[in-house]
Amino acid sequence: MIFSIVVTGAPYSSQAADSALRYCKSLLKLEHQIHRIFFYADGVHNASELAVPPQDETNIPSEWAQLAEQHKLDIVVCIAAAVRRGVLDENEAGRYEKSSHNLTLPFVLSGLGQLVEAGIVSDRVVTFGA
Amino acid sequence: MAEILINDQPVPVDPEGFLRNLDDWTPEAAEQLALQEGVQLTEAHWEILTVLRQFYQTFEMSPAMRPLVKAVAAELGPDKGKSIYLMSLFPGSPAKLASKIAGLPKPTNCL
Amino acid sequence: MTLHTINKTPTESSALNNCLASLSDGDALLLIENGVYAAMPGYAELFTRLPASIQCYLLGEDSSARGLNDLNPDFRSIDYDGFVELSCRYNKVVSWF
Amino acid sequence: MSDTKKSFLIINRKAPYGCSAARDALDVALTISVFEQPLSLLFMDDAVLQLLPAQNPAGIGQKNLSANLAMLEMYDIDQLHVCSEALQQRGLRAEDIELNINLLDRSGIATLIKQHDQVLSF
Repeated sequence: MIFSIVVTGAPYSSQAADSALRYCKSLLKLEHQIHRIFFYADGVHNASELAVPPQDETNIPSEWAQLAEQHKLDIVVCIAAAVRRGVLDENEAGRYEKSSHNLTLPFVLSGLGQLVEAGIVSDRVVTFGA
Repeated sequence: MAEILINDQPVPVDPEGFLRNLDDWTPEAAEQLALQEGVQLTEAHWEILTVLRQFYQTFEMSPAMRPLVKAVAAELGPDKGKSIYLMSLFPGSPAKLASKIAGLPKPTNCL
Repeated sequence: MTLHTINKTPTESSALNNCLASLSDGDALLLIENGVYAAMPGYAELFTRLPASIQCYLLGEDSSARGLNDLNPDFRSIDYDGFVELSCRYNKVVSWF
Repeated sequence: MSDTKKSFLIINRKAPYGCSAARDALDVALTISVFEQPLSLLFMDDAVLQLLPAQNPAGIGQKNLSANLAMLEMYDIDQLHVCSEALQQRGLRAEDIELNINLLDRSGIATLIKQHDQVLSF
Protein backbone atom coordinates (compact mmCIF):
# COMPACT_ATOMS: atom_id res chain seq x y z
CA MET A 1 0.00 0.00 0.00
CA ILE A 2 1.13 3.56 -0.63
CA PHE A 3 1.48 5.67 2.50
CA SER A 4 2.33 9.28 3.16
CA ILE A 5 3.16 10.60 6.60
CA VAL A 6 2.65 14.06 8.06
CA VAL A 7 4.63 15.19 11.10
CA THR A 8 3.62 18.40 12.86
CA GLY A 9 5.55 18.05 16.11
CA ALA A 10 9.08 19.29 16.78
CA PRO A 11 11.50 16.64 17.99
CA TYR A 12 12.09 16.64 21.76
CA SER A 13 9.05 18.89 22.36
CA SER A 14 6.55 16.16 21.68
CA GLN A 15 6.60 12.45 20.98
CA ALA A 16 5.16 12.89 17.49
CA ALA A 17 8.44 12.76 15.57
CA ASP A 18 9.66 9.66 17.37
CA SER A 19 6.34 7.87 16.89
CA ALA A 20 6.36 8.77 13.20
CA LEU A 21 9.89 7.45 12.83
CA ARG A 22 8.95 4.12 14.41
CA TYR A 23 5.80 3.89 12.33
CA CYS A 24 7.81 4.50 9.15
CA LYS A 25 10.29 1.77 10.08
CA SER A 26 7.39 -0.64 10.50
CA LEU A 27 5.94 0.41 7.16
CA LEU A 28 9.24 -0.32 5.43
CA LYS A 29 9.68 -3.62 7.28
CA LEU A 30 6.21 -4.72 6.17
CA GLU A 31 7.14 -3.70 2.61
CA HIS A 32 4.72 -0.87 2.16
CA GLN A 33 5.65 2.07 -0.02
CA ILE A 34 6.25 5.48 1.56
CA HIS A 35 5.44 8.05 -1.08
CA ARG A 36 6.48 11.03 1.02
CA ILE A 37 7.03 12.21 4.57
CA PHE A 38 5.88 15.79 4.95
CA PHE A 39 6.97 18.01 7.83
CA TYR A 40 4.62 20.85 8.66
CA ALA A 41 4.17 23.47 11.42
CA ASP A 42 6.66 22.80 14.27
CA GLY A 43 7.52 19.56 12.52
CA VAL A 44 9.96 21.55 10.38
CA HIS A 45 12.46 21.42 13.25
CA ASN A 46 12.94 17.72 12.46
CA ALA A 47 15.08 18.91 9.57
CA SER A 48 17.52 21.05 11.52
CA GLU A 49 21.10 19.94 11.04
CA LEU A 50 22.07 21.96 14.09
CA ALA A 51 20.16 19.80 16.59
CA VAL A 52 22.62 18.37 19.11
CA PRO A 53 20.89 15.99 21.52
CA PRO A 54 23.08 14.33 24.20
CA GLN A 55 24.98 11.27 22.96
CA ASP A 56 22.78 8.83 24.84
CA GLU A 57 19.60 10.16 23.21
CA THR A 58 18.22 9.60 19.73
CA ASN A 59 19.33 12.14 17.15
CA ILE A 60 15.98 12.43 15.43
CA PRO A 61 16.99 14.66 12.51
CA SER A 62 19.86 12.36 11.60
CA GLU A 63 17.63 9.28 12.05
CA TRP A 64 15.28 10.74 9.44
CA ALA A 65 18.17 11.51 7.15
CA GLN A 66 19.60 7.99 7.46
CA LEU A 67 16.24 6.35 6.91
CA ALA A 68 15.62 8.51 3.86
CA GLU A 69 19.01 7.74 2.39
CA GLN A 70 18.74 4.01 2.99
CA HIS A 71 15.29 3.72 1.46
CA LYS A 72 15.37 6.60 -1.02
CA LEU A 73 12.52 8.38 0.74
CA ASP A 74 11.15 11.77 -0.25
CA ILE A 75 11.32 13.82 2.96
CA VAL A 76 9.82 17.23 2.38
CA VAL A 77 9.64 20.23 4.67
CA CYS A 78 6.96 22.89 4.17
CA ILE A 79 8.92 25.88 2.95
CA ALA A 80 6.62 28.54 4.36
CA ALA A 81 6.54 26.91 7.81
CA ALA A 82 10.30 26.34 7.69
CA VAL A 83 11.63 29.74 6.67
CA ARG A 84 9.39 31.36 9.26
CA ARG A 85 10.94 29.18 11.96
CA GLY A 86 14.50 29.55 10.76
CA VAL A 87 15.00 26.25 8.92
CA LEU A 88 16.63 27.21 5.62
CA ASP A 89 18.46 25.52 2.80
CA GLU A 90 21.26 27.18 0.89
CA ASN A 91 18.94 28.60 -1.73
CA GLU A 92 16.53 30.21 0.75
CA ALA A 93 19.40 31.50 2.84
CA GLY A 94 20.57 33.30 -0.30
CA ARG A 95 17.08 34.53 -1.08
CA TYR A 96 16.71 36.07 2.36
CA GLU A 97 20.34 37.13 2.66
CA LYS A 98 21.13 34.95 5.66
CA SER A 99 24.71 34.04 6.48
CA SER A 100 24.02 30.35 7.11
CA HIS A 101 21.65 27.53 6.41
CA ASN A 102 20.71 24.46 8.43
CA LEU A 103 18.56 22.06 6.44
CA THR A 104 19.80 18.49 6.86
CA LEU A 105 20.20 16.64 3.57
CA PRO A 106 18.35 14.84 2.03
CA PHE A 107 15.42 16.86 3.43
CA VAL A 108 14.09 19.28 0.81
CA LEU A 109 12.08 22.47 1.23
CA SER A 110 8.95 22.62 -0.88
CA GLY A 111 5.42 23.93 -0.93
CA LEU A 112 2.18 22.64 0.53
CA GLY A 113 1.37 21.31 -2.91
CA GLN A 114 3.62 18.38 -1.98
CA LEU A 115 1.28 17.55 0.89
CA VAL A 116 -1.79 17.74 -1.32
CA GLU A 117 -0.16 15.67 -4.06
CA ALA A 118 0.79 13.09 -1.41
CA GLY A 119 -2.85 12.96 -0.34
CA ILE A 120 -3.96 12.43 -3.92
CA VAL A 121 -1.61 9.58 -4.77
CA SER A 122 -1.43 7.79 -1.40
CA ASP A 123 -3.83 5.15 -0.14
CA ARG A 124 -3.31 6.40 3.40
CA VAL A 125 -2.12 9.65 4.93
CA VAL A 126 -1.20 9.28 8.59
CA THR A 127 -0.60 12.39 10.68
CA PHE A 128 1.57 12.47 13.78
CA GLY A 129 0.51 15.63 15.57
CA ALA A 130 1.90 17.44 18.57
CA MET B 1 22.52 47.07 -1.01
CA ALA B 2 20.36 47.30 -4.13
CA GLU B 3 18.02 50.23 -4.52
CA ILE B 4 15.70 51.80 -7.07
CA LEU B 5 15.30 55.52 -7.62
CA ILE B 6 11.85 56.91 -7.02
CA ASN B 7 11.50 60.65 -7.59
CA ASP B 8 15.29 60.80 -7.21
CA GLN B 9 15.04 59.15 -3.78
CA PRO B 10 16.79 55.79 -3.33
CA VAL B 11 14.44 53.05 -2.08
CA PRO B 12 15.96 49.73 -0.95
CA VAL B 13 14.98 46.52 -2.71
CA ASP B 14 16.17 42.98 -2.08
CA PRO B 15 18.22 40.99 -4.60
CA GLU B 16 15.04 39.67 -6.21
CA GLY B 17 13.77 43.19 -6.68
CA PHE B 18 11.12 43.21 -3.92
CA LEU B 19 10.72 46.35 -1.83
CA ARG B 20 12.39 45.84 1.51
CA ASN B 21 9.81 48.03 3.24
CA LEU B 22 6.29 47.65 1.96
CA ASP B 23 5.53 51.16 3.22
CA ASP B 24 7.81 52.50 0.50
CA TRP B 25 5.23 51.55 -2.10
CA THR B 26 3.79 54.42 -4.13
CA PRO B 27 2.41 54.53 -7.68
CA GLU B 28 5.82 55.85 -8.76
CA ALA B 29 7.49 52.91 -7.04
CA ALA B 30 5.17 50.58 -8.95
CA GLU B 31 6.32 52.14 -12.25
CA GLN B 32 9.94 51.47 -11.31
CA LEU B 33 9.28 47.94 -10.01
CA ALA B 34 7.48 47.20 -13.27
CA LEU B 35 10.31 48.58 -15.42
CA GLN B 36 12.73 46.28 -13.58
CA GLU B 37 10.58 43.40 -14.81
CA GLY B 38 10.37 44.79 -18.32
CA VAL B 39 6.76 45.90 -17.96
CA GLN B 40 5.61 49.41 -18.93
CA LEU B 41 2.51 50.13 -16.85
CA THR B 42 -0.58 51.24 -18.73
CA GLU B 43 -4.13 51.98 -17.61
CA ALA B 44 -4.94 48.30 -18.18
CA HIS B 45 -2.17 47.26 -15.79
CA TRP B 46 -3.30 49.74 -13.19
CA GLU B 47 -6.84 48.36 -13.13
CA ILE B 48 -5.45 44.97 -12.20
CA LEU B 49 -3.01 46.36 -9.65
CA THR B 50 -5.87 48.20 -7.97
CA VAL B 51 -7.98 45.05 -7.77
CA LEU B 52 -4.99 43.20 -6.36
CA ARG B 53 -4.28 45.77 -3.69
CA GLN B 54 -7.97 45.81 -2.76
CA PHE B 55 -7.94 42.02 -2.50
CA TYR B 56 -4.97 42.20 -0.16
CA GLN B 57 -6.57 44.91 1.94
CA THR B 58 -9.82 42.98 2.28
CA PHE B 59 -8.47 39.52 2.92
CA GLU B 60 -4.94 40.25 4.24
CA MET B 61 -3.47 37.67 1.89
CA SER B 62 -2.21 37.73 -1.70
CA PRO B 63 -4.36 35.67 -4.04
CA ALA B 64 -3.39 32.65 -6.10
CA MET B 65 -4.22 32.83 -9.80
CA ARG B 66 -7.82 31.56 -9.71
CA PRO B 67 -9.10 33.89 -6.98
CA LEU B 68 -7.30 36.78 -8.67
CA VAL B 69 -9.11 36.00 -11.91
CA LYS B 70 -12.36 35.81 -9.96
CA ALA B 71 -11.74 39.16 -8.25
CA VAL B 72 -10.86 40.81 -11.57
CA ALA B 73 -14.01 39.38 -13.16
CA ALA B 74 -16.11 40.74 -10.31
CA GLU B 75 -14.56 44.22 -10.50
CA LEU B 76 -13.79 44.69 -14.19
CA GLY B 77 -16.12 42.29 -15.94
CA PRO B 78 -15.82 38.81 -17.43
CA ASP B 79 -13.73 39.91 -20.44
CA LYS B 80 -10.86 40.91 -18.19
CA GLY B 81 -11.45 38.18 -15.63
CA LYS B 82 -9.52 35.64 -17.70
CA SER B 83 -6.09 34.22 -17.03
CA ILE B 84 -5.07 34.76 -20.66
CA TYR B 85 -5.79 38.48 -20.29
CA LEU B 86 -3.76 38.68 -17.08
CA MET B 87 -0.95 36.74 -18.77
CA SER B 88 -0.85 39.30 -21.56
CA LEU B 89 -0.34 42.11 -19.05
CA PHE B 90 1.86 40.32 -16.54
CA PRO B 91 3.70 37.60 -18.45
CA GLY B 92 4.86 34.38 -16.84
CA SER B 93 3.19 34.14 -13.49
CA PRO B 94 0.65 37.00 -13.31
CA ALA B 95 -0.37 36.64 -9.65
CA LYS B 96 3.28 36.68 -8.55
CA LEU B 97 4.49 39.41 -10.88
CA ALA B 98 1.55 41.71 -10.26
CA SER B 99 1.91 41.20 -6.48
CA LYS B 100 5.52 42.28 -6.68
CA ILE B 101 4.66 45.43 -8.64
CA ALA B 102 1.67 46.13 -6.37
CA GLY B 103 3.98 46.12 -3.36
CA LEU B 104 2.51 43.06 -1.65
CA PRO B 105 4.72 40.86 0.56
CA LYS B 106 7.33 38.65 -1.04
CA PRO B 107 5.78 35.21 -1.36
CA THR B 108 7.38 32.16 0.19
CA ASN B 109 8.37 29.81 -2.64
CA CYS B 110 5.10 27.94 -2.18
CA LEU B 111 3.21 25.41 -4.31
CA MET C 1 -14.48 2.54 8.32
CA THR C 2 -11.92 4.68 10.04
CA LEU C 3 -9.02 4.13 12.41
CA HIS C 4 -8.89 6.96 14.94
CA THR C 5 -5.63 7.57 16.82
CA ILE C 6 -5.63 9.58 20.05
CA ASN C 7 -2.36 10.78 21.57
CA LYS C 8 -3.49 12.89 24.55
CA THR C 9 -4.75 11.93 28.02
CA PRO C 10 -8.50 12.41 28.54
CA THR C 11 -7.85 15.70 30.33
CA GLU C 12 -4.90 17.30 28.58
CA SER C 13 -6.86 18.03 25.42
CA SER C 14 -10.30 17.48 23.96
CA ALA C 15 -8.89 14.95 21.49
CA LEU C 16 -10.51 11.89 23.07
CA ASN C 17 -13.82 13.64 23.63
CA ASN C 18 -13.97 14.96 20.09
CA CYS C 19 -13.02 11.57 18.74
CA LEU C 20 -15.68 9.73 20.74
CA ALA C 21 -18.25 12.21 19.42
CA SER C 22 -17.26 11.52 15.83
CA LEU C 23 -17.28 7.73 15.57
CA SER C 24 -19.21 5.65 13.08
CA ASP C 25 -20.17 2.03 13.58
CA GLY C 26 -17.30 -0.24 12.68
CA ASP C 27 -14.58 2.33 13.39
CA ALA C 28 -11.58 1.55 15.61
CA LEU C 29 -9.80 3.50 18.33
CA LEU C 30 -6.06 3.34 18.85
CA LEU C 31 -4.50 5.02 21.88
CA ILE C 32 -0.90 6.11 21.34
CA GLU C 33 1.62 8.25 23.26
CA ASN C 34 -0.15 9.95 26.21
CA GLY C 35 -3.42 8.63 24.82
CA VAL C 36 -2.73 5.25 26.44
CA TYR C 37 -3.54 6.67 29.88
CA ALA C 38 -7.19 6.61 28.83
CA ALA C 39 -7.05 2.83 29.15
CA MET C 40 -6.48 3.06 32.90
CA PRO C 41 -9.39 1.41 34.74
CA GLY C 42 -10.34 4.76 36.27
CA TYR C 43 -11.39 6.03 32.86
CA ALA C 44 -13.42 2.94 31.93
CA GLU C 45 -16.63 4.94 32.28
CA LEU C 46 -15.69 6.96 29.19
CA PHE C 47 -15.99 3.90 26.99
CA THR C 48 -18.99 2.07 28.42
CA ARG C 49 -21.41 3.56 25.91
CA LEU C 50 -19.34 2.69 22.84
CA PRO C 51 -21.16 0.46 20.36
CA ALA C 52 -19.86 -3.11 20.34
CA SER C 53 -18.77 -2.62 16.73
CA ILE C 54 -15.98 -0.25 17.78
CA GLN C 55 -12.67 -2.06 18.29
CA CYS C 56 -10.28 -0.55 20.84
CA TYR C 57 -6.49 -0.83 20.74
CA LEU C 58 -3.52 0.69 22.45
CA LEU C 59 0.14 0.86 21.52
CA GLY C 60 2.02 -1.47 23.85
CA GLU C 61 5.32 0.42 23.55
CA ASP C 62 3.62 3.51 24.90
CA SER C 63 1.78 1.81 27.79
CA SER C 64 4.91 -0.08 28.89
CA ALA C 65 6.94 3.12 28.74
CA ARG C 66 4.49 4.69 31.15
CA GLY C 67 4.42 1.79 33.60
CA LEU C 68 0.80 0.96 32.91
CA ASN C 69 -0.39 -2.53 33.78
CA ASP C 70 -3.81 -4.08 34.37
CA LEU C 71 -5.42 -1.80 31.82
CA ASN C 72 -9.01 -1.73 30.65
CA PRO C 73 -9.46 -5.22 29.11
CA ASP C 74 -11.51 -3.75 26.26
CA PHE C 75 -8.26 -2.39 24.80
CA ARG C 76 -6.05 -4.82 22.95
CA SER C 77 -2.34 -4.08 23.09
CA ILE C 78 -0.57 -3.96 19.71
CA ASP C 79 2.90 -2.96 18.50
CA TYR C 80 3.92 -0.66 15.62
CA ASP C 81 3.51 -3.47 13.10
CA GLY C 82 -0.02 -3.91 14.42
CA PHE C 83 -0.58 -0.16 14.03
CA VAL C 84 0.47 -0.43 10.37
CA GLU C 85 -1.80 -3.45 9.86
CA LEU C 86 -4.75 -1.55 11.32
CA SER C 87 -3.97 1.42 9.07
CA CYS C 88 -4.36 -0.91 6.10
CA ARG C 89 -7.43 -2.71 7.38
CA TYR C 90 -9.40 0.51 7.88
CA ASN C 91 -10.11 2.91 4.99
CA LYS C 92 -8.39 5.89 6.49
CA VAL C 93 -6.62 7.12 9.58
CA VAL C 94 -7.82 10.18 11.48
CA SER C 95 -5.46 11.61 14.10
CA TRP C 96 -6.80 13.36 17.17
CA PHE C 97 -4.19 15.38 19.03
CA MET D 1 -1.37 17.59 -12.32
CA SER D 2 -2.91 14.13 -12.20
CA ASP D 3 -6.53 13.51 -13.11
CA THR D 4 -7.11 11.47 -9.98
CA LYS D 5 -9.30 13.19 -7.42
CA LYS D 6 -9.37 12.55 -3.72
CA SER D 7 -11.81 14.25 -1.43
CA PHE D 8 -10.19 16.00 1.52
CA LEU D 9 -11.66 16.88 4.89
CA ILE D 10 -9.84 19.32 7.13
CA ILE D 11 -10.83 19.07 10.78
CA ASN D 12 -10.22 22.28 12.71
CA ARG D 13 -10.29 22.00 16.49
CA LYS D 14 -8.22 24.88 17.79
CA ALA D 15 -9.00 28.49 18.66
CA PRO D 16 -7.23 31.11 16.54
CA TYR D 17 -4.16 33.21 17.45
CA GLY D 18 -2.93 31.22 20.49
CA CYS D 19 -1.31 28.63 18.27
CA SER D 20 -0.64 28.24 14.57
CA ALA D 21 -3.23 25.52 13.90
CA ALA D 22 -5.94 27.75 12.40
CA ARG D 23 -3.49 29.36 9.99
CA ASP D 24 -1.83 26.04 9.12
CA ALA D 25 -5.23 24.57 8.28
CA LEU D 26 -6.18 27.58 6.17
CA ASP D 27 -2.98 27.36 4.11
CA VAL D 28 -3.60 23.68 3.44
CA ALA D 29 -7.21 24.40 2.47
CA LEU D 30 -6.14 27.05 -0.05
CA THR D 31 -3.59 24.68 -1.55
CA ILE D 32 -6.11 21.86 -1.89
CA SER D 33 -8.36 24.31 -3.71
CA VAL D 34 -5.55 25.32 -6.08
CA PHE D 35 -5.15 21.60 -6.86
CA GLU D 36 -8.89 21.51 -7.57
CA GLN D 37 -9.65 18.61 -5.26
CA PRO D 38 -13.01 18.28 -3.50
CA LEU D 39 -12.66 19.81 -0.04
CA SER D 40 -14.74 20.26 3.11
CA LEU D 41 -13.80 22.11 6.26
CA LEU D 42 -15.14 21.09 9.64
CA PHE D 43 -14.99 23.43 12.61
CA MET D 44 -15.46 21.62 15.89
CA ASP D 45 -14.55 22.20 19.51
CA ASP D 46 -12.58 25.46 20.05
CA ALA D 47 -12.26 26.00 16.30
CA VAL D 48 -15.76 27.48 16.22
CA LEU D 49 -14.08 30.46 17.90
CA GLN D 50 -12.29 31.07 14.61
CA LEU D 51 -15.66 32.09 13.23
CA LEU D 52 -16.36 34.93 15.65
CA PRO D 53 -16.94 38.29 13.97
CA ALA D 54 -15.16 41.53 14.89
CA GLN D 55 -11.68 40.04 15.28
CA ASN D 56 -9.02 42.72 15.35
CA PRO D 57 -5.59 41.21 15.97
CA ALA D 58 -3.56 44.28 14.98
CA GLY D 59 -2.57 44.71 18.62
CA ILE D 60 -1.02 41.24 18.79
CA GLY D 61 0.84 41.45 15.51
CA GLN D 62 -1.13 38.80 13.68
CA LYS D 63 -3.22 38.68 10.54
CA ASN D 64 -6.97 38.86 10.81
CA LEU D 65 -8.19 35.27 10.51
CA SER D 66 -11.77 36.32 9.88
CA ALA D 67 -10.59 38.37 6.88
CA ASN D 68 -8.67 35.32 5.68
CA LEU D 69 -11.68 33.03 6.14
CA ALA D 70 -13.85 35.46 4.18
CA MET D 71 -11.48 34.75 1.29
CA LEU D 72 -12.42 31.04 1.15
CA GLU D 73 -15.29 31.96 -1.13
CA MET D 74 -12.84 33.42 -3.65
CA TYR D 75 -11.15 30.03 -3.73
CA ASP D 76 -14.53 28.33 -4.27
CA ILE D 77 -14.29 26.65 -0.90
CA ASP D 78 -17.92 26.54 0.17
CA GLN D 79 -18.26 23.35 2.21
CA LEU D 80 -17.96 24.85 5.69
CA HIS D 81 -19.37 22.56 8.36
CA VAL D 82 -19.74 23.60 11.97
CA CYS D 83 -20.41 21.42 15.00
CA SER D 84 -23.64 22.73 16.50
CA GLU D 85 -22.81 21.30 19.93
CA ALA D 86 -19.53 23.25 20.01
CA LEU D 87 -21.38 26.48 19.20
CA GLN D 88 -23.94 25.81 21.91
CA GLN D 89 -21.35 25.00 24.56
CA ARG D 90 -19.78 28.42 23.94
CA GLY D 91 -23.05 30.33 23.92
CA LEU D 92 -22.80 31.12 20.21
CA ARG D 93 -25.58 31.14 17.68
CA ALA D 94 -25.29 30.29 14.01
CA GLU D 95 -26.62 33.77 13.24
CA ASP D 96 -23.51 35.26 14.86
CA ILE D 97 -21.38 33.79 12.10
CA GLU D 98 -21.03 35.80 8.94
CA LEU D 99 -19.89 32.92 6.74
CA ASN D 100 -22.23 30.60 4.93
CA ILE D 101 -22.06 27.52 7.15
CA ASN D 102 -23.75 24.17 7.51
CA LEU D 103 -24.55 23.00 11.06
CA LEU D 104 -23.85 19.39 11.96
CA ASP D 105 -24.71 17.25 14.96
CA ARG D 106 -22.63 14.28 16.10
CA SER D 107 -23.95 11.85 13.56
CA GLY D 108 -23.50 14.47 10.84
CA ILE D 109 -19.84 14.75 11.78
CA ALA D 110 -19.41 10.97 11.75
CA THR D 111 -20.96 10.85 8.29
CA LEU D 112 -18.76 13.68 7.04
CA ILE D 113 -15.61 11.80 8.10
CA LYS D 114 -16.91 8.65 6.45
CA GLN D 115 -17.57 10.45 3.17
CA HIS D 116 -14.04 11.76 2.60
CA ASP D 117 -10.93 9.96 1.34
CA GLN D 118 -8.28 11.85 3.33
CA VAL D 119 -8.76 13.58 6.65
CA LEU D 120 -6.23 16.13 7.90
CA SER D 121 -6.46 17.44 11.48
CA PHE D 122 -5.44 20.77 12.91
